[in-house]
Amino acid sequence: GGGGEAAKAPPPNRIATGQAPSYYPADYARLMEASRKEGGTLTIYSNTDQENWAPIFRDFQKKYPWVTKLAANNLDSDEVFQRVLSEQATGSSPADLVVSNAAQAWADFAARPGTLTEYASPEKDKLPDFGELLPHVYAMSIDPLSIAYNTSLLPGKPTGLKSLAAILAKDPAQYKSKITTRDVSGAFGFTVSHAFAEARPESWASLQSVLPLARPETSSGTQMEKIISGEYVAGFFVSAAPAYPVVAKSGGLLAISFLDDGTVALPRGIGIAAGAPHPATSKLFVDFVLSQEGQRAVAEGGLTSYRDDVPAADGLHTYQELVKAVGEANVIVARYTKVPDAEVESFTDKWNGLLGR
Amino acid sequence: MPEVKVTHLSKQFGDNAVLRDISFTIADGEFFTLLGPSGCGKSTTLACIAGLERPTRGSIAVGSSTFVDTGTFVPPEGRNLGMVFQSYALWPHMTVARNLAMPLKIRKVDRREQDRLIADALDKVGLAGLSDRFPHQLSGGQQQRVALARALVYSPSVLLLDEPLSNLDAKLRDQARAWLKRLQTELGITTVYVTHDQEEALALSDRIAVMSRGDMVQIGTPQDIYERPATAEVAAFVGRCNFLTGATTGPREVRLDCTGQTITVPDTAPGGPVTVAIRPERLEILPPGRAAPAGANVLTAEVLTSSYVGSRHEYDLRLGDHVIQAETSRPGLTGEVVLAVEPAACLLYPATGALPEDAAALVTTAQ
Amino acid sequence: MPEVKVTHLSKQFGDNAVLRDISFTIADGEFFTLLGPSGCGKSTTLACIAGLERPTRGSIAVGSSTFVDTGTFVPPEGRNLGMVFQSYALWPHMTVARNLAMPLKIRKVDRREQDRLIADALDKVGLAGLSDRFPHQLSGGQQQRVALARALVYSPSVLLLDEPLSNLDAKLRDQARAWLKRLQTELGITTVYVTHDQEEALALSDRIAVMSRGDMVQIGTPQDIYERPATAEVAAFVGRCNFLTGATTGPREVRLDCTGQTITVPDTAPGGPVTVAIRPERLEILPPGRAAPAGANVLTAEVLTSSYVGSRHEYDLRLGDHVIQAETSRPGLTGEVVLAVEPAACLLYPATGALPEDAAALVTTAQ
Amino acid sequence: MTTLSPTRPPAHPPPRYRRPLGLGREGWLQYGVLLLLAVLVLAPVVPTLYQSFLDRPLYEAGGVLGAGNYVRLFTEAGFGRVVLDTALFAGLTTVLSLLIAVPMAVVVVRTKLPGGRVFAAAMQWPFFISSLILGFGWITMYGPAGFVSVEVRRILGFLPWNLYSIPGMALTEAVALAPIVYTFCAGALRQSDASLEAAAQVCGAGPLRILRSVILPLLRPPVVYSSILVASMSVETLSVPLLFGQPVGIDVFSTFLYRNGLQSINPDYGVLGAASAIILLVTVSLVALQAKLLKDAQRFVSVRGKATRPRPLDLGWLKWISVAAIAFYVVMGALIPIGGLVFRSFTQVFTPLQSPFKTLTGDNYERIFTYPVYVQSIVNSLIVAAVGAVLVSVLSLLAVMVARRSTFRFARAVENLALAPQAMPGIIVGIGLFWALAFAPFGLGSLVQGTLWALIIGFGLRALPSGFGSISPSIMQIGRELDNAARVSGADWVRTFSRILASLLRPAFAGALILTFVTLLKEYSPAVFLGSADSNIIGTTMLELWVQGNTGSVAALASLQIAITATFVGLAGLLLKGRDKNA
Ligand SMILES: Nc1ncnc2c1ncn2[C@@H]1O[C@H](COP(=O)(O)OP(=O)(O)OP(=O)(O)O)[C@@H](O)[C@H]1O
Ligand SMILES: Nc1ncnc2c1ncn2[C@@H]1O[C@H](COP(=O)(O)OP(=O)(O)OP(=O)(O)O)[C@@H](O)[C@H]1O
Ligand SMILES: [Fe+3]
Ligand SMILES: [Mg+2]
Ligand SMILES: [Mg+2]
Repeated sequence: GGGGEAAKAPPPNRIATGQAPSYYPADYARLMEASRKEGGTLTIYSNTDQENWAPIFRDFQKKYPWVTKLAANNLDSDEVFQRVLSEQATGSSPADLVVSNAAQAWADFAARPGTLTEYASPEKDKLPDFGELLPHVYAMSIDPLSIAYNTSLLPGKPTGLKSLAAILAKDPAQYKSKITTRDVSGAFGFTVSHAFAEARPESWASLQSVLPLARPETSSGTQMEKIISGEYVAGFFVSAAPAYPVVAKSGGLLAISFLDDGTVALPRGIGIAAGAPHPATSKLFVDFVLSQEGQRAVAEGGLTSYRDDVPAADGLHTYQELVKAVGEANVIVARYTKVPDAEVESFTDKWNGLLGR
Repeated sequence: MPEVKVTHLSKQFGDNAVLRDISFTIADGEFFTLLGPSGCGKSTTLACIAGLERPTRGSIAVGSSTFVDTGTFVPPEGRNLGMVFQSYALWPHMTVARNLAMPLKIRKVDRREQDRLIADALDKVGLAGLSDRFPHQLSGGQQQRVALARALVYSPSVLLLDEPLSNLDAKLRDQARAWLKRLQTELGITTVYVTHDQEEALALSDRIAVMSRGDMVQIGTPQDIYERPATAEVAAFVGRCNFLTGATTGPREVRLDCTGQTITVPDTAPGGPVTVAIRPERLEILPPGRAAPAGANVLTAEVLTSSYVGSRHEYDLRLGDHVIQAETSRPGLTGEVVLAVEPAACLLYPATGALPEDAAALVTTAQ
Repeated sequence: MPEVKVTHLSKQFGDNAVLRDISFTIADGEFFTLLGPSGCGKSTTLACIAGLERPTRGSIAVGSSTFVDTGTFVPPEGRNLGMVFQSYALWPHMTVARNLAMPLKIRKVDRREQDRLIADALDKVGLAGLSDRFPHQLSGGQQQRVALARALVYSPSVLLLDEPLSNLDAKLRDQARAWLKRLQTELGITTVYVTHDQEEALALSDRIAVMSRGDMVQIGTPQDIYERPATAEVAAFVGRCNFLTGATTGPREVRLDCTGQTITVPDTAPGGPVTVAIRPERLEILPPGRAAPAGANVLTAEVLTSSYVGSRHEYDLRLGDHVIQAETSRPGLTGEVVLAVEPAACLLYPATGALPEDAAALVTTAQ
Repeated sequence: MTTLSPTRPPAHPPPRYRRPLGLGREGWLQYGVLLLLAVLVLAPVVPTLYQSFLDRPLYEAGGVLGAGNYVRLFTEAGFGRVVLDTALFAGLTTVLSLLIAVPMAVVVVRTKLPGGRVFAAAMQWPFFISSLILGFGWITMYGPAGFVSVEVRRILGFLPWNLYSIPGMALTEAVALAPIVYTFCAGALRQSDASLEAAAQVCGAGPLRILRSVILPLLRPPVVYSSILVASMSVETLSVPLLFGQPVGIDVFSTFLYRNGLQSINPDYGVLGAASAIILLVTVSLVALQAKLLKDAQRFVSVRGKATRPRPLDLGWLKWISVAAIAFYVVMGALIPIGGLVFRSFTQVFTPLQSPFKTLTGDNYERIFTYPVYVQSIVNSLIVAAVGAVLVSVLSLLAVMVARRSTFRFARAVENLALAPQAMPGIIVGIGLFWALAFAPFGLGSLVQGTLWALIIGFGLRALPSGFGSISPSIMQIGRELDNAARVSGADWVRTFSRILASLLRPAFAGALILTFVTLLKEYSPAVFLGSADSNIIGTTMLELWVQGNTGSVAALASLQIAITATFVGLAGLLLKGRDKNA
């Protein structure tokens, strides 16, 4: 579990300025040269927070000092793609990179012809097999979802969905509308809930007792704020990444735990848009993010890194940490495949039916 | 009908003394007018009587009931007065009948009686057929009469009118004035009337109080006010008047500044500079060759312009460096004319800046 | 100074025909007045001349330049006219001098010349010292004169005045009227004047056009209009008038409805119902015991109310079931009086609904 | 003396104005304004309508026109509920804001009230705060676990209200919108003839009867006007329904659009377009209805004759109840939630479960000021508000001039166009403009798309009706004869405007600047679509921080926005007052 740790600053990330790792192809310097000519600008369409980006940008700029202007917006997960598609359809798009954790939308986007620049990263071989999510789409981070709870209101420490159900079962009336989950009408909520239910069909039993007590929210932030305030006592499928700092600040009021009966981990995909105005710099960025240095920065920004050579430390969260907590078998990495519409509908109907809406 | 007694009435708005220690008594059934230039405090006086303003000092009593005194203040709704406003203040969302019904409803008059009273009042003002119209469907004159009907329908003890005719156009105003006078005479209701139109005041009133900057300058009958104005200011305000400055040169003798000529005046003037006021209609333009009546002052002037006002001709004349006005029924005079004026028609006042700046400028702009 | 020629002028607002085929010519230097009740189209006519409204049909020419004709429309800024508005329309954010400078600046008159013209114009209206004041620092009368100066400063070809005196209070209006007349005579500028005040129109004008609901009812000199009104409506609008209905009973004989008495009239009346109009000042109230002049009609009436208007007394009299008015200098009449009126003073019109509803109601409410 | 001799031509002939292509200067200007407005207004509407009939997203080639989207929209499960909930929400909001604002306007303007001026000012406060912020504040205080709720539950044993319900949403929204109703009613009350009341008083009516029989009936026009305005604003408002309704599954039009457009697994653009078109239709018909009702209501207006000085009624003991009611509204509706928000911005965690003083901190502000993007968003908001306010005010001024002071053939069209955005929900302006820019000719779109200019255009369009509305009454107060006088003395339309009206309208222009600045500063809904990495503004940053769970920083940003607004309004007020004295 990641609860209750102090927000100590991790040691500074060491960056080898201007140097490609040894295993990169020989002509990598040419790529750098091309990037230098592009003027040092990079535009990212993402659904990722500024705080997550900050150390990544800092270190990327340290590595390639000519990159002076890095901008990433923070759109809704699907909007990232709609934007790019609209812009590409009507001419040029300013987007270089596309970063999102919307699995469905990624699958749909990547399936369209001429939306992505093909790029085989030299880091590909150093990554686990889920490192390349779709052709030319890489995982930037793998973010687990947790159960968050109010320590002063929930008697006991839920270790998984089953354990949560057990705690609630003691007094269901008292917990009516006091539990929160993610809204499955939204892309994020659907992907994680669907991945969970698909991988653990037996968990419907627990869901059947928990969901009727729950209310859906559309963001982890809202979920945590309301858990802290006491409006909810607990929530499941709360993103761990934004939860870590809140847990640290809450003075023990908020705690999170990974689900020992299946923790969904959602990868965040990164790809280079077709017709990117700065293709060389984009490639440098993708490689950097996947490299050891970059993954270290990803972890520092609060997302979860997944390279073995990035050690967990104070304030740095890794995939390995999750594996250690619940066991390899209980980690469910969500897949980037498109779920057919009928399936989407039947699933959300079932889920929302249990929620009573 | 009771009499209205106002004593030592004062009203201040902040530092601004709008009424200064005013006292007057209005007799039962009298038509009493407050006359004065804009801003002199007429409406404020009326509002104090109505109870819409609370006087700073003084007392107001109608008949045996005291409305205002130290420690007493009856609110307007407790005074049973009738009031007509310059803008008529008809409630635009109610029909004429409902406008009139409102004060009766408040007094809990029963339904039948209400209808009778409303019909009566509308009849009195000659609008019997219009009870279902809305105010915006009436002409100005009709609205004004509805306002009057509404003020009369509950038989108030006193009727207060604040420039009720000033929104009517000239023609209608003349007629409405005569009609109002007849109605008031007929009803015999004690009436306080506010106007800044001196003609209206003279024509309507039993007595007039001329106000100026919060004071009452003169109270008297129309004749008093017109023929024996207490000050040059009153003379200037009520009716037209020619003002000639001069200096006392002997008993009953004044030398005019404009021509240097000496004229005879009715009283012995105070020493020093004086103003002689003469009404245009008292200046007689002598036909050529006819001698002036014995004892009359004779002035020689030059015709500047003439104007025809239907029933008579008015002439602007140059007398020395002054422009004076005279009236006569004779048309087409030009060049030099001889004027005669009885000493009795020469009103004498100490020379003060009696004339408003504007009027003074217009009078002396003879080029 | 050019003459102003308006031919077949019509103006519609939507379906509402505000002016119907109006034609008139104003001579060089003439003081021409448009007179009529509110809403009859006076301001619209003036606005058409000024170019502020675009006529629906008709032409307007001043001197040799045609302002409006089929296919031609000169905008106001191209007409070089001077105009004074009822509310003066001084630009409140500019001093008097800058108000006057504006039209000169637009005409690119050079600086020196500007100063001279402004000083000249202010001098003419007697406000030489006030050029640095703002409009709100001036009295109403002064503002009105500044407005006039502004309209004159660039030597316009025609001066248009839209009720320029109606915002002044009664007292000042009288004086300003005389002053305006003097100024216009002196400058000799062709002037179109709009007013609904008949007294003003009579006093100022060389010729008057009486308008009614978009038509010109009569154009003539003040004497024409007052003494020989073309219709009963004109008689009612210009000056006071008593209207008596009757029926023709023989040549030059009319039997009055109110008393049944027969009176002599100047002309042979058309058969059927007629209206006899008599000005109050032509009704002579005979002193008791004195006989009427030979040939005069004699009427017997009863005094209802009297009012004193300073220079004379006005009486409301009941004649049968009618209320009529008469003027005299004798005060205090009551009871029955005998009236004499020359046949020549009885104006004769076919009986139509000549009187506005309002006025009619006021005249017949004798109870 | 200048001689005016008959034969000579005028000494100073009037100037000649050039007329390029036979059209005077004013013609060019007037057509220019018309064209600009038409482009601005139609830009978001046309793509929206087009999309609503297209069977696939606009950006995909080969679309086929048809009514399929509408069919799908109406057959979609739950759409009936959305319509019903929207109607309930809008209706209730309107009723509540009338109930709050009308009595207050009457009491503040027409009666002797201790501290009346303060209350008059306080009634306006909620207007300066975006309903997003107010919504946050309300949740903190009155939500199921809000500070006030917890306290009330502790005392009573239960909570007598439920904020997450349609009445709860409506009440919050009503508090935010009541100032609009108040402003209209107070304005009407100040103008109306005070002698109507004096007449009733003299007739014997007491204060209550005067209120009931005279004052309230006469308020019908402003009530109609403002309630339709409030209704159409609550149909399109996003923040409160999103914050309150989402968790309990209450969907209204705007959240329906938001969820299906931005958050859905598979956005259906056709249905989105159809729903937008329907909202447009509803709001447009509301505005049209208002115009019609107001036209008939003219006869209720009775401002005539010499203006009488108002005499405030004395309510007696009732005045203390009124004072209490107003104070309650201001304190409970705005001050406490906002105070809570400001307090929240200085704490780590804010929960009734733990004393907030334990976790006092400046971190929330520090976070905002350490990330350049957040600082940038504040700067961006200021830029958008400042530049937008100037542009919108200038355009409003021109539009008012053309609509109200010209003989321009399409003057009415100009007015209607300027007021049309009133009926265009922010999200639709956002989506529509986004599409419009994407399809703009000559690559104009890509120049603007994603920059602050896109926001300025979108926000500005939404603020245009306020700008127009705040200038046009002032121009009505300036007598037409002032321009006529200038015309007759030789100035053409353009010069009359620049020399005379422009100076006279300066105070109104300043007022419009303030109003549009505040409106632009608190606007955010079009930015949800029009913003980009470089053009974040306070509102979008706030939503972003909220989603991340940085509620403390949301509160900090909100507090900053309130502080900026207060400072600006205060300064502007002082400046204006100072200038008035000089004039
Ligand atoms: N509520 C008030 N506060 C301050 N000053 C006031 C108030 N009411 C009246 N005044 C001032 O008192 C003076 C007298 O006002 P009042 O209305 O009585 O004048 P008036 O004689 O009726 O004038 P008018 O003919 O213009 O109606 C004016 O100078 C006015 O400005
Ligand atoms: N812009 C307009 N649209 C529609 N009707 C108008 C317009 N201007 C004037 N009218 C109508 O035209 C008629 C004549 O108006 P005008 O202003 O010429 O009257 P007036 O004789 O000057 O009256 P007043 O003495 O009241 O100034 C009125 O009935 C008026 O309602
Ligand atoms: Fe008169
Ligand atoms: Mg008054
Ligand atoms: Mg007019």
